Amino acid sequence: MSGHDHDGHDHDPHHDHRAAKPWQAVRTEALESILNELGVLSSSRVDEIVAYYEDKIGQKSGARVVARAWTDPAFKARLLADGLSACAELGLGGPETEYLHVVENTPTLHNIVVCTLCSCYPWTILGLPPAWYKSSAYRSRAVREPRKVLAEMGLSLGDDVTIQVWDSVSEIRYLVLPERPAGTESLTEAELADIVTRDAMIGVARVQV
Amino acid sequence: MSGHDHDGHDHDPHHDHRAAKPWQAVRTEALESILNELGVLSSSRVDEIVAYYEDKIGQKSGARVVARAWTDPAFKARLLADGLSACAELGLGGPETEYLHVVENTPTLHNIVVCTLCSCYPWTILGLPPAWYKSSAYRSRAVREPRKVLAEMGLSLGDDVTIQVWDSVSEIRYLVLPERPAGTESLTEAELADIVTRDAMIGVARVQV
Amino acid sequence: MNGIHDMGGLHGFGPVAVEPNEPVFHARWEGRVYAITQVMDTTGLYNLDEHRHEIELMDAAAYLTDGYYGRWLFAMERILNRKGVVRRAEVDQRIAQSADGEVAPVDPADRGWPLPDERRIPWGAWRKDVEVAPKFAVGDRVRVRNHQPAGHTRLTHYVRDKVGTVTVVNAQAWVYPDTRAHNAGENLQPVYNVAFTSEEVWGDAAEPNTVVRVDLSEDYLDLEAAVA
Amino acid sequence: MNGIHDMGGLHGFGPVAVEPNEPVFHARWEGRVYAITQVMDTTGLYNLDEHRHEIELMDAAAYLTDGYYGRWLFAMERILNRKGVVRRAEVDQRIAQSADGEVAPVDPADRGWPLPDERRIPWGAWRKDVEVAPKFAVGDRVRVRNHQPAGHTRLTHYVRDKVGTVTVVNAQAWVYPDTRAHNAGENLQPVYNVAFTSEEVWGDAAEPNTVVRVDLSEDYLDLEAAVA
Repeated sequence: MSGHDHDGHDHDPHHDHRAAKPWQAVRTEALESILNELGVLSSSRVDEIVAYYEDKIGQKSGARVVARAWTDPAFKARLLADGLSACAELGLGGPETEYLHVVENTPTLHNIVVCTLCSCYPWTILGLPPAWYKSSAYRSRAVREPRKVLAEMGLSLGDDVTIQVWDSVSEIRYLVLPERPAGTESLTEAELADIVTRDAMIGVARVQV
Repeated sequence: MSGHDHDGHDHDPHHDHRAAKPWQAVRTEALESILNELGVLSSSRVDEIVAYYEDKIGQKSGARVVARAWTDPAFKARLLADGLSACAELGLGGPETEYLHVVENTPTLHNIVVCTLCSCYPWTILGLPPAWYKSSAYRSRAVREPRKVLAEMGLSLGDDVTIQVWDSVSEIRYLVLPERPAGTESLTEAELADIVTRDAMIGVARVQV
Repeated sequence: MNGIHDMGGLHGFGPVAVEPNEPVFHARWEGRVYAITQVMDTTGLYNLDEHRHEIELMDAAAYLTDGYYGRWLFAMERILNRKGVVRRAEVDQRIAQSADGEVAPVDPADRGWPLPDERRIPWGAWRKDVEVAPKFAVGDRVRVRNHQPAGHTRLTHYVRDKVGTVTVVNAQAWVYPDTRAHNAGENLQPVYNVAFTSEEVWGDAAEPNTVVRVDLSEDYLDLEAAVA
Repeated sequence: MNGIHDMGGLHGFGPVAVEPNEPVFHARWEGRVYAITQVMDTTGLYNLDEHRHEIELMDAAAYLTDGYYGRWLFAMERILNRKGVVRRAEVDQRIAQSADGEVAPVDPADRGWPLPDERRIPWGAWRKDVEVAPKFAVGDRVRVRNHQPAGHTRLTHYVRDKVGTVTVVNAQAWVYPDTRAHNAGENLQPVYNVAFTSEEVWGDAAEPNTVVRVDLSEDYLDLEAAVA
């Protein structure tokens, strides 16, 4: 029945692991070729989208938003009031983000984002989510024991810090506005953007200088 | 990742299905041989237990209990009051049944037994459970939609019949005392025992003449 | 539906494994599946909730082992087959023919493509040209309905029957996933962010000083006590 | 623990498949695993709740695909390994040696067997020599605690926080599975059968005129309203 490993069991020693192409690859190739042939899509458009997400879109967009919010109080106010409109000022927007709430961390309030049902994520602003965000472990645990999960991921918060877990199961997407670290007063907006990480904008890390 | 089939997908066409002994068989043989060597068990005792459950124990024990209850009102009263003591009168008893509640079907009340957590079952009285009783489908559905499950299994009950689902997740085991069918007045206790089925004593069927 | 995809609060999946320097896609096929789905979003063939519900219908063990984009592929194949756009047997045949090096074109006739304009359905969830009037206000105490449909829902199981406080009213016209997934109506309505204490949701397993905030369609909620 | 084993109410597993003329065991190894476990029950090495909890710790996909007796085998191997009775490496070695036809005996020294009498633990759950005084009476309305331990429990998730009526008081001294599974005390207590309406448990998915009756340890329950 089972060829997957767990707990070190080599359940099926006769399973042939030699260079088999995964079924997903085999079926994807066939499906794409038929869709291309029928004109449902063009493979060159698929190429473009892959390249766009591999090379263009990523956490840097979110980092620009955060750095601007740190340096421009009026922008920050607009961002917290209507995330997507404010992002549009920076030329950001696109699929899987119909509405964006930006939630602000403070010394006493820490925000963290998850989607327990399927891994919803603000692609437009942060790129595609990392594997851990999509993992069963994160999806199951982040809502029940965020403090423990954060500690395991390297962010230990005292019990005096309230943790808010945003389970983004509807079409509203969330971006965490991390705290600006001390000692960054002299950095430019571009330099600030360089230190803002994806993990800080999901809420599983602080921004470090 | 996956060698199991679902929905007709042949996910891993390179998976070698040729006469591989399942990992369970391989590991069981090795484990038993070591346990036997260490004197934790003797394989001849294991042989005896297997034979006992394959040949001796089964639904016939439960059927004897039901037939006696149908023909002996005093026994029935004792059975409903203390199932295991009454069964002991017939020489029945053994592992996995520390306590037995017998629950009686009537024209307006139908009982059905499940264990949603692991498939607990009165082995002593009914033998080992059928695969369907242990299936994810039965365990998940019997508590939520017993009426639909029963109908699919061939027992359609009107909405005027109350269904009681016994989820036997503790150490109390349940045996359903089915209704004695009409037209069996002339049958002997032994003849009655012959028509009582395991499924009727789990509560997913009626006894048919 | 109640299923393995509704993972909030489950135990047993171990620590969160972080992969350093992770690529955007771990294999070529992952990127293709992602991008093909992006194109599908624009065809009008199916909507977001159909996509999600089809994933929920996967065999539970396959859901856990086939990978994130493997789930997407599974759903896409099933939907395209059901809608007669690309049939499963055609994919199987293409695979067999590719292995033999002799690929015959599929017959474009007699299939669910091209799709007439009037049958195209929108992918996304916000209908900007419609206004809705919210039933609940910030501060209202609401109880989540014990709503357990066999079909699609975005009501996470762990807040069912729990009481929380409305903290954000998203007063836009959002489609109701439970009906839209089955093409049974958009039922446009507000979506509320509701705050639940960890104790309310997780009982004796609650972490201290923790709040769970969940976005919930209006039809998932009943008023428990209006804001004073 | 919250896991796939706690299946009550899940969707997605399809119809109940009945196998006609089913054998008691479907393969030789199934019978061996069953019978070996029966012998283990008498050794004092581990108890029923340890056995069950070890199964719950399986990888969820493996739980669904390895089969009923495959789960038992998994649990037995893990427990025997942890208790130093038969080590995993020894089983692996025996498998390799059997394939080569040259089986070397294991060294009986330095292992958790034989087990001294004072370390033997009882398998079953009813302690007949102890009396307990029940807190609740037939007719009492009780609310199930929102109890979600990471470890073992026999509290099914679907009745947590629900209110039902005590219908049977099993006033014997039963071990409390949540602590016994971890060898953290037997905590002897009554077990109650509690009746819940289908509406209380399944909300809008409830079937008419249906009652769910669940056996629950006293520590799972709080009094909601005493019988008049």
